[in-house]
Amino acid sequence: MIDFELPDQIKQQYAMFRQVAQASMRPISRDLDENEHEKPWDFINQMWPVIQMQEGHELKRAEKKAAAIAAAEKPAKPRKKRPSTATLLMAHMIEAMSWGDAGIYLCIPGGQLGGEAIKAVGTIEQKRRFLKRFTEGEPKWAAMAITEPCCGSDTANIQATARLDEETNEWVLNGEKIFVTSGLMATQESDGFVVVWASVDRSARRAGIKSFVVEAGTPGMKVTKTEEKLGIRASDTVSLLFEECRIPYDNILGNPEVKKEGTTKGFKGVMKTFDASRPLVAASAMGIARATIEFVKEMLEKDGVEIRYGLPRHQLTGLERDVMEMEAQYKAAWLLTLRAVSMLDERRPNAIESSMCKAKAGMAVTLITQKAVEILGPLGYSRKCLVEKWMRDAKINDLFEGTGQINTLIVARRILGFSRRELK
Amino acid sequence: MIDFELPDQIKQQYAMFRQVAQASMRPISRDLDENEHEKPWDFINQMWPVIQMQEGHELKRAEKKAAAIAAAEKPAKPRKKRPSTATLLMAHMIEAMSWGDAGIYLCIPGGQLGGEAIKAVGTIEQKRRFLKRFTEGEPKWAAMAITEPCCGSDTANIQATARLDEETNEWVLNGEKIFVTSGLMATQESDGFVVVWASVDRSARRAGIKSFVVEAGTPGMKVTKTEEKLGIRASDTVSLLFEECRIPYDNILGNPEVKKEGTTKGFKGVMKTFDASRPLVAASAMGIARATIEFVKEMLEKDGVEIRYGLPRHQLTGLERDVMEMEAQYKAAWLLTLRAVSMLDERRPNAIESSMCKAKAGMAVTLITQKAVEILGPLGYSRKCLVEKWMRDAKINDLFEGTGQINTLIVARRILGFSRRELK
Amino acid sequence: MISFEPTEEQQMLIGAVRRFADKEIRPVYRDFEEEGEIPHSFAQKGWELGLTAAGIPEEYEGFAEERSVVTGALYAEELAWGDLAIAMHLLAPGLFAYPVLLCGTTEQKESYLPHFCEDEFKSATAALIEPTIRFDPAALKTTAVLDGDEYVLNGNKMYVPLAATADLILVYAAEDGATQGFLVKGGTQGLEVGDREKHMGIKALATYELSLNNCRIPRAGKLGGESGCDLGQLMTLSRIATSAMAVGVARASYEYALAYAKEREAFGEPIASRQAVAFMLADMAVDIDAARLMVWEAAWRVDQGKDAAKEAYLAKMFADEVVLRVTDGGVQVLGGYGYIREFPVELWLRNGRGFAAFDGLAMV
Amino acid sequence: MISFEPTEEQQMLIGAVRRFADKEIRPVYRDFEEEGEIPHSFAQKGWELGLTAAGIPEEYEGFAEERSVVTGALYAEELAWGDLAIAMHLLAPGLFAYPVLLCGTTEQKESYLPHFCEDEFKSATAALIEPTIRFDPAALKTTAVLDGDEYVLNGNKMYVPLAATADLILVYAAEDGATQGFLVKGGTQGLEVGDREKHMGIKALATYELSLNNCRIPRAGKLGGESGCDLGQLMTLSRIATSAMAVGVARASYEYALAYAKEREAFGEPIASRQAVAFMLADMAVDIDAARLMVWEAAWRVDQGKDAAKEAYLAKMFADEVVLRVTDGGVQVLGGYGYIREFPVELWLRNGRGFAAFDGLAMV
Repeated sequence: MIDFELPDQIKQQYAMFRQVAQASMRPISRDLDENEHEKPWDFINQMWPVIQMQEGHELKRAEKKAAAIAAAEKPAKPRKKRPSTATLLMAHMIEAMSWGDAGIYLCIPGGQLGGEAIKAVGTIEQKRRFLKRFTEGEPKWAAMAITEPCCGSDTANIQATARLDEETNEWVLNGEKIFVTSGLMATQESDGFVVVWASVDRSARRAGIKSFVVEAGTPGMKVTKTEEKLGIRASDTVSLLFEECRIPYDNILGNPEVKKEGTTKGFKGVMKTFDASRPLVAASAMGIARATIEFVKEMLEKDGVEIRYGLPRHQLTGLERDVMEMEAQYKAAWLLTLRAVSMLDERRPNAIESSMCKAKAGMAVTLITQKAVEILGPLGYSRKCLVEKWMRDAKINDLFEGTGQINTLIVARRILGFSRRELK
Repeated sequence: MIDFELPDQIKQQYAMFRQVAQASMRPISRDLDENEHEKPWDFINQMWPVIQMQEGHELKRAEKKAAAIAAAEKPAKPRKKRPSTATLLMAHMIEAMSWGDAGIYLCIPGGQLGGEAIKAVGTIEQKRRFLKRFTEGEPKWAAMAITEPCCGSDTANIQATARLDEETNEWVLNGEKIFVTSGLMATQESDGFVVVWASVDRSARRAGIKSFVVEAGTPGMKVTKTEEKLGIRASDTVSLLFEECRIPYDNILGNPEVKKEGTTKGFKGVMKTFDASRPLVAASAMGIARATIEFVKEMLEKDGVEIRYGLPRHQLTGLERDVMEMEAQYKAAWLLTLRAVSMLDERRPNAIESSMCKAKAGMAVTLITQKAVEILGPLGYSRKCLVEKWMRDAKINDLFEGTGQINTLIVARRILGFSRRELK
Repeated sequence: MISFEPTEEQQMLIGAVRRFADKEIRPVYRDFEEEGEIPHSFAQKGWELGLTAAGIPEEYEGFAEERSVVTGALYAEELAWGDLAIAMHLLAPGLFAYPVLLCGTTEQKESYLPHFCEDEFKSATAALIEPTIRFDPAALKTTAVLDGDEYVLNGNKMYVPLAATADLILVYAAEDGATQGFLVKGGTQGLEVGDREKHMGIKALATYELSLNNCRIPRAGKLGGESGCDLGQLMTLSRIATSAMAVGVARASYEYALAYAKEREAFGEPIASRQAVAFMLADMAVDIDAARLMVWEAAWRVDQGKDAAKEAYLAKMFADEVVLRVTDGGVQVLGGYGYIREFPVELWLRNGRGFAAFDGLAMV
Repeated sequence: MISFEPTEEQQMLIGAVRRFADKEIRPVYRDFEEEGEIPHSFAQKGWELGLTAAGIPEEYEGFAEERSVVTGALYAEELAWGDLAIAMHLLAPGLFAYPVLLCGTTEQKESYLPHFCEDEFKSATAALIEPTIRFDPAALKTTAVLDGDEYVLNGNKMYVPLAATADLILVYAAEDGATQGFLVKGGTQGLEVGDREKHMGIKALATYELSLNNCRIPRAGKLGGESGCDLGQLMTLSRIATSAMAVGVARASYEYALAYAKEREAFGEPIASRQAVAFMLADMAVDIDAARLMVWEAAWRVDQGKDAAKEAYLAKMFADEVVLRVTDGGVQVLGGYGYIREFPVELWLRNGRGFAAFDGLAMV
């Protein structure tokens, strides 16, 4: 049945997340924007136990499942037919945190994208080895290193290499990665790790691309640059250089075998993680969008401006139309996001819906935040309010995990049933 | 000096055109829309003497120039340095006529695009032979046949052929043309002619394409279809079929020689006529746009709505913003059009400016007329007002002489300095 | 629990309506459009889908176990995908029936609703719009004045679908400045059906001017009796219905343009292989899906008994824009062919532009 | 006679300003932005272009044979192409000088204008904007009350460029509800320069809060004397100046993105070979040209003595949109690189967004 009711449990947790966002993120938001390379340590330490619990819980489940398989049983089927709500909860968590501060949200320790990759394709040994750290000790981070200077969206053209040294049974990584979110925290400031995409056989193109786990402090890996950015300044974005960086053979994720040229199944598997992560990026965008709309409406209300829904369009003021347009765009993007998220929970393929919501959310939050600065005028442009910051933070959503253009391209290919060759 | 003052002479003529439009076009506008295949004969007969005078004047000038050349003199240099204002006048004439009715404007007899082609590259003999008819007798039309069913914008791929029969020294045309504006009037309802693009050597691609004059009533040419259209219904748009259609050798325009593959200079020459005609299409769009804006403002004024320029944006009503947006779009497109037109008069290359104004004008008039229907609501949608008709008429401007997309593509190639191969 | 899947029952209904749209409407709609008429026999065929009765509870002889606006939105999209004029014709009886169902007194419900559950097409309609720019349903110029035991109606209406054949017309008029509905029988003295109207689009739908000259109806004919009706709630339902139809029209144009762009070649490859065209299609797809979800959410809120005024309003605002952009894009994708009436996209553009031009012409 | 060619004289001036923008501004603007300061020596170098004096007639020691707003629009675009903050800094003295020139009494002109024609940078400015959302220059909260032979000014201002160093400040205040200008010397008692402000963009430009607490100035300090000033005319000039600067900022971003898109390769060819990118660039080019022509027309009307209020207003409305769309597009073309401060496009987006957020911060 078509239904827009959030489960009560998520409602409650969402309310809690919002409280955290209000109490622990908003008050430090401006400060961390002005002091680009500082970290919100209080907030990190506050969140760490929560993350530890979550990660511990997930690891236990993975162990149980592995044990069942080892005992030659099938993994216990979920008892209820009810689909999972894990992604739905995650999306709401991210939305609430980004409502607080999208940059600080990205500082939350834990596995993040790097961890997701291991959870998705890692063996139980790998899960133990890499994920246990998130259940104990000091806060730790993981990161994902994909993009290279040569090629933004052209991931098939990755030039970093992983050579197998058969003598030592080690992979030797060489190459440069850019735009690694939390790369500093993952590789230098904590005992984390980074998942690196590299090619074991460049002649095989897409099929040769594998991912590897590189632990913090591994010799041969270094942070060469920390970017200064337009927004989300609390989060670090770094360049990583790999020079004869040696890692154990078992740090490769998934099948090490290179399928022959033309079959890109392995690569497609990797791309699938984007189908899962794009709606979450969209959810982050929506958090910023909602923060902005709420603030604008509050300011206008204080100034005596009422937004009158239901009037004939010709009776609306320009400001009313602006606010309604912001709300409609917000609603459109959020519902598309919920749809992509719920398909993930239902384990239905959502490649098209995932790119749709990402493209729409990036566009919507850009429009909403830019319009907000205009509406609030001189105050909107001033660093006294957070609106100008939200406009800067928001823009990342139209750029990372595929620009709006790339996501539109993916949607286009899917609705047309066209290959990359047919629609470049 | 940067100057926006229209010469007095054009101002006067423009005022006259507007009067004609008001008195002779507006009253029959709705009728000719409702009765699609009828022609505005009173209007045609009213305009015919004006056209005869103009065409006679131009032919005389051509004769003079030819005589001077024949006498081995150089053609007399224009005595004054002042650039011509012929195109500027033409653009204002078209704007005023289209303000009256864009469909009826297209019914005006005379050489139109077909005549322009002959004026641009025809020999003096050809001019005499083909253009004299526009100075005498009954109203006559000329048309231009380029597009084919196979290939809309892909003019290089034209499949119609012209074969030289060396025995009879005749060209033999075969092929089908669609979207021929005034094709019915030019080939069937008057002693006019049509200029047909056909290939003398399909292997030579662009270089093989030549244009040929086919007189009305030539055996082997027939009108196979008269389109029923969204708008500009007073103007006929037909399909022409050429089956072993024989025309004299001398009916070829320009050099009959096929330059070798790769040199497309001849073709480029042909494409240049578009640089001249696009700003005039833009001018027609602007006439519709102005009609629409004037009508909307008048209706709003009657209804007590004032448009207050100069207020802070947050104080404007939604309707005020709508009207101002319409006006700004109009102004933007019109100034771009004037620029392209004035470059033509100054004989400066205007390929980029010409496509710019066409793309912008098509987009602007679409936006303006569609918005007008919305603003006027139920009345705007009713066939009691002309606004809904203007919206339908307007759309042609975003489609013919290159869709908005094609014109944008041309602008893109020009600003990037990219060939067709580099930017498909 | 959040879900985007219609129930099985709804899927069956959509399936049936979609088949009707595809097999029955699509073969004839262009002829109806050019002829400006929908034959009674066709309307009867559509009536047999039972869409109006599907929204009327069993106690009034309908077959709604539980009335659902979501269901209404679902079939409105499908019908409009087939053709907007036909959809509006088939749904016109709902313009009378649903306000009675929602706001009517028990007597009104009992006396009118069973008619809509009979086998024969019940020609009924409503008269809301008035001939003015800047029309406002909450500030009507048509007036209703109580005179003894009768209401006296005066004023001019336009865009009244099926007025010439309607047995029942719900006339909206201002009573003491507030908009109220009045149940008027066709042929009542003082109710004059004027000229058949001519529009840019939906030419197959017969709409009329209507004038009320001291048209008297019994006091009991006021919708909802003494307490009257809730215009806001009715507008919400109207907005949901029209937005759903806007989505249907947009989808029609999008699907046609998509297929065309894959098939039509230029420069040696399908025109869809050009990003300019492909991106236009992708944007259409995203906007259509978003608009549909907004309509669903508003409809779902109504079904849940939640206030849906804002959601329906924003959904309509968004859908009005989407249907225009998409149908305009459909014409652009077809280029010159988009301009000739042999191809359907020009019709969808004309119909698409109607949505923002007026409101209140459908109800689910 | 319609023409789009600047005069030879104008072309020489543009050439000089363009060279200054390219050779002097571009090498340093990003440093100034990050440091939040424009050194006095740099302002002095810019001053030597003589732009302010170029608009002041010879009788007041300037070198304008014929003052031309078109010329002003031309150089404002070039300066802003170099950098918006620097452009606003260099043009700030005009915020004082030009209103005096246009509306001042003979005494005011004679006593103030020659200062702006001297060799040293003359730090002067105007205080118009007030700390409120929905700011309206025609309804100021700052008041001016005549008390004997003095005006008493009270109120709060923000976005006052160079306030801390300005010798002369034109303070706009409401006298009996109408906006008037008041010529205030820096350091006058009751005039308090507040905090240096922090904005999203134009960080190199020093702007300040300003408060007026019973700030008294002689009665003769009212701009234009008894008859006051024409706020509409001043806003028209301001709109022309800011729109011209918007065009300059947009052009900067467009040119950068164009060059980047031709050079940067992805999937084996320049990204500009993709229609999605190429069309974005083409639209930018069209919009920038259109905006410029609209600015020119408004400026030309002023020079011709025609009313230009509507033209300037529409030009600004259009340019505000264009500069946002273009600078946002610039970031999109660069993708991830667009987000990092090593590349200039993010700065242009921040600056670009400022135009619609406020008005009245420049004058030509």
